[in-house]
Amino acid sequence: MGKPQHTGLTEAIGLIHDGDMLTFSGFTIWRRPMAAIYELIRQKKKDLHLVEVNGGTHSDLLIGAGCVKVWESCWIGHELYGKIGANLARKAEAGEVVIEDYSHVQILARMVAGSMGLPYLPTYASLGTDMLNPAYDHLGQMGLRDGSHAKIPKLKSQIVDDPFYDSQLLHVPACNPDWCIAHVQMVGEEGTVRIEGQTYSDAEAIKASDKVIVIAEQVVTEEYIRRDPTRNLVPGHQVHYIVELPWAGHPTGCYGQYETDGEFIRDFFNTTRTQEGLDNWVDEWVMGVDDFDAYLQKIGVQRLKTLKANPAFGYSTRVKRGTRS
Amino acid sequence: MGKPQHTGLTEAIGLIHDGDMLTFSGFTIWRRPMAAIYELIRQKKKDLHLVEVNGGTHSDLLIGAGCVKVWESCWIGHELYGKIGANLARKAEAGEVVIEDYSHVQILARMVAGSMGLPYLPTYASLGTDMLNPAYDHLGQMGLRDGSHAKIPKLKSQIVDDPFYDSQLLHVPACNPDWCIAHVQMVGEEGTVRIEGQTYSDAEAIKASDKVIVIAEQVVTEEYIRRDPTRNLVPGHQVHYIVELPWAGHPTGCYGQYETDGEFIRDFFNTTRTQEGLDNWVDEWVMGVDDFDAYLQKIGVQRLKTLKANPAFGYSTRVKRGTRS
Amino acid sequence: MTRPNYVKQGEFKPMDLLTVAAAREVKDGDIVFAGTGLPMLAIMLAQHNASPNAVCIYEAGSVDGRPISLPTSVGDARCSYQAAISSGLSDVFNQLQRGVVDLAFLGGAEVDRYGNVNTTGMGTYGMVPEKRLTGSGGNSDINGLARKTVFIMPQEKRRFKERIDYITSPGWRIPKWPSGEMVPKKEVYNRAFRGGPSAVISNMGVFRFDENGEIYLDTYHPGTTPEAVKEHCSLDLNLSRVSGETELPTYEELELLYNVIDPEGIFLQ
Amino acid sequence: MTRPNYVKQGEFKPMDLLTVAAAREVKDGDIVFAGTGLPMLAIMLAQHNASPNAVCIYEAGSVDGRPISLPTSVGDARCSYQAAISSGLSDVFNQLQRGVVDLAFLGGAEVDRYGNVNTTGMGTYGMVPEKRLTGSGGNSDINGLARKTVFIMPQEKRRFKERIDYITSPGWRIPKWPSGEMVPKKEVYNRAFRGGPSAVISNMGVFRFDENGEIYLDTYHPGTTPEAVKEHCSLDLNLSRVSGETELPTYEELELLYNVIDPEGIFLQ
Repeated sequence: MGKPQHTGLTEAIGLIHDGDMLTFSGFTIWRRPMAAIYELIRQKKKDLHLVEVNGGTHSDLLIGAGCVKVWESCWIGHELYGKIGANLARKAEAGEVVIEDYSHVQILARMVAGSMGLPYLPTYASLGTDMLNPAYDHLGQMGLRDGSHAKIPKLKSQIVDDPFYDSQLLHVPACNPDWCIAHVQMVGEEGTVRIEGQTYSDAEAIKASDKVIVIAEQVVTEEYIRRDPTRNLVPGHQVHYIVELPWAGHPTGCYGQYETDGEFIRDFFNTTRTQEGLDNWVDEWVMGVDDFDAYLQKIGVQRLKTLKANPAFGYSTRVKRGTRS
Repeated sequence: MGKPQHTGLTEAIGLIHDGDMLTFSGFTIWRRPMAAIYELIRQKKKDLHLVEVNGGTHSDLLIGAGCVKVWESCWIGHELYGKIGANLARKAEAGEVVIEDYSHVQILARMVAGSMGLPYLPTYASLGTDMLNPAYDHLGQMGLRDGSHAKIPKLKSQIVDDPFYDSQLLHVPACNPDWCIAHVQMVGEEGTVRIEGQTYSDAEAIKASDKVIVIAEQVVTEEYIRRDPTRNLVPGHQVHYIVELPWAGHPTGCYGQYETDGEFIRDFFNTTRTQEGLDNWVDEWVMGVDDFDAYLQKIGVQRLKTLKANPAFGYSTRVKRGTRS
Repeated sequence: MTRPNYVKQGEFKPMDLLTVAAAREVKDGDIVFAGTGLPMLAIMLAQHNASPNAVCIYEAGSVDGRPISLPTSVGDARCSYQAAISSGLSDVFNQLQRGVVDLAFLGGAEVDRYGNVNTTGMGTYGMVPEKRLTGSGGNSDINGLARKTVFIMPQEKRRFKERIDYITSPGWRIPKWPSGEMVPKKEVYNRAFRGGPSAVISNMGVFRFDENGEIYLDTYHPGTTPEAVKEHCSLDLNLSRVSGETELPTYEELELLYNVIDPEGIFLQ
Repeated sequence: MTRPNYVKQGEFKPMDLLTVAAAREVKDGDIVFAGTGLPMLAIMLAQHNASPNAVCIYEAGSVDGRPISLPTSVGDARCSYQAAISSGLSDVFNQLQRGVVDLAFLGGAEVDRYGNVNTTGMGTYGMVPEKRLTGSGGNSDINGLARKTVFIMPQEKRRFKERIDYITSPGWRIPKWPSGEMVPKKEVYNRAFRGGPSAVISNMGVFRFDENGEIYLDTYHPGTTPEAVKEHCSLDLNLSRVSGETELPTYEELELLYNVIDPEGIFLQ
């Protein structure tokens, strides 16, 4: 294997094909690769198959913009700033996007299995729920579980007996996406990845995926990032493309770098509940700007200053969050 | 659950019963809870059942001293300082200790499954080897796999079919030892554990075990250890007893604290290849000293000074290791 | 010990009572797994009050954080402040499955007689759902594997139902797949069975579950009646075990909630 | 490019040639999983010489360390120096099983015609073994799941056998359990099959495996003959593919080994 390649966002996203299976870094509205989402929309990708440990603003937007055919996950929403993923709901209710439901632990176990090179993982999580109802095996109903799709397992899940300690539990199939697009705080020149704060399910998403695009706030020397190797998460041989792009998680938050832009997300949620609203939003914030730099310019320096994290805490102390502050 | 209890080594080891299943921190000749091994011998424990990801000087000594009935693991030796575990070999060849062989990944997977609350884990590791030969299922041959022993699974392992991606692989049973005895660099007053350098399989060993004794070079305030929670490995609610005992890993090494005492281990290896030699060694270094403080006094300050790690590197720069240095 | 200094009717909002009632479910030393929102306020109130040794786990990967600024969600940078551990989902979910969690605080859109909860979809579900909600998140996992679970939900007729539209989170009687036969939870969870829903707290009362795993009203909040609570359920609510009125919040508790835990007014407006 | 400056007969020890031959198996950019001892010297020599972009993984949990002081074992504190990652066994073994490892360097006590290796016990094995060795360690896992494996072993008649006493580490034909029938490795490893033993390097020669997975002598070290090598095997060694003498070490390689990699004389005495 070679070293990862340093490239630009447009070029990296240009490598992704219609129909590819994608996963992402982050958790709900934290450390999502938003600049990559904008670029996927700008490049008019189609029929993407998302498998993610949980959804958020990034996937709701990508789905709303018509780039996605299948979404396998457990949750979508904007936390405090929007209680459901309204774009996914609208597209699913219109039959334009298919949802395959797993629980949080189940979909995580799928990614863990993928990252470990296993075909499945056992779990006791969410037994006795409708996630296991055969009537809701939607990929099966679409005829996609016939073994002819390399990335789609032949069963959604399976109840099995444990002969070692006499129990019964669930197997969920591994997932190995074509691509993981990860937004991180820091990457070394040779690809060593460091993530600060909570690491969510990023190690698993990166290691499960066949190709990995790391978008970093900062590219640093390897000598620097290796001074404390216990703080690093992924070695360079599990990374394929490196893009340096500060603020590329906006409007989601990035520990130690910037706060979630709650006001921006709330506005997105409120104005994109209809397809027309979503189309207008995309026209303004994605197609209406040339690239991510132009987007940041449109956001404006003042807003970025407010969001910037205080190093003592890892979050911003300047942002107004509640009704009384 | 309550907070972990601060106690002395004698009291902590006094809680362990004959026949209990034990596992340990560390890797071969690194960060082994040696003071606890000496105390187990001093307290004349019998019929212990060891399940460990790998063995080393600590388990070879404990086995030689007659405390162990079953050893489930993958490897034993003293690295550069003694090429086999001569005490285990002698005891096994005499039919006094039973070995149950797994490969490194298999025995690790057993501990991982235990730490995850699962009854087993799949793996592709070491398929097609004599570790899976039914003739070498020694616990089965002893009649211990009849389901009446809570800690002993009904099968040593099982080959299974994968229906998701059409493959075939192995299931190995979880392991949940009664006790993990872990030697670490630092623990907070409320039990938050930090391990520096390589963490080996310590997180898994600790989390798989029902009760955990943490022996630390240093007990520090929780406020201090929590300034950087990304560097901590185990929370206090997974720890039950805390013993502060500097140098308690000697003669094994402890990253950032002290070097492996290779000369001491080589001497142990050379002088304990016979039972008489082992008995004499135990008389001198275990029974012949009142406690670990007396042992350290016998080792002497000069030797400890030489072994002490240089903070720039995490290891000692004063120790003579080779034939030319 | 001095007598609790209870607030009077009209001096608190429904949300305050709900949060305080939830906090009182925490025993000192409990390992608590909490979701975003009111569950966060409840565990933090318990820690600031009667249960200082309770430990809080958030599913994004923090353990026992001691935030000085209220997180808006479990992925928030604030969760790591003075935490014992800041890691990821695998670490905390493995602890859950290993059996360390005593109590979970969760929310839901619908609940049935056996404490099954729906957060996935309303109406007909399937390839083309009638009305899609957020999905399970960790609700079903945490509820399934903790010793006790407390659900916090608004009291509405359409939410307390005999039969919910989708079983997202497992109650005391659940489908055993692949057949789907409804059986006691213990039969499905076997070796990993540790308990189940312990209470549902709404803005009108506190519900618990009997030896058959069936819901009943335990206490009704001051200002309402058991009959009024029953009218806000479409399930046939058992009122035979009502033990009295829900204990009011104290001035100290409201002080903690409004001035210490959520001074910015993020969840408490 | 200048012609390599080879040392002359008598100017090197058997161990030097063995280490140099092993190092030459590394392609630049290979992800290499190495055990303690000679394997460490071989991968470090490759990195200092023709394969500066090779990455070394040690099973105790370090990735791509750049030690300035030679580790005595893979658990050594020195392994973490300027490493990309210092973690634990789970992390690196998961990478192995995921398929990132191109090449493994391992040792062994016995090897058979198909590259099966024994590190567990000599003589009769069972409840009471005749002669117990160290056990598998990660040898069997790493060998089973890497694309290519190079074994480094002393050349002795009792070590190169038709049938070894215990199959610790899987070669090209291995038992398919539970029946134990000997079949090609691919049938057992199926989806995780990536290759197998690629070479055995002893102090007398370099052995490789043919399309049937059977061992043959590729090169013999200067100073010996194919026939002499065959006499040091108790298996019927195939000499029909001998390609010539093993390439000698260069002065530069010995300089690196003795003055840069192991100046203390830990493994090279």
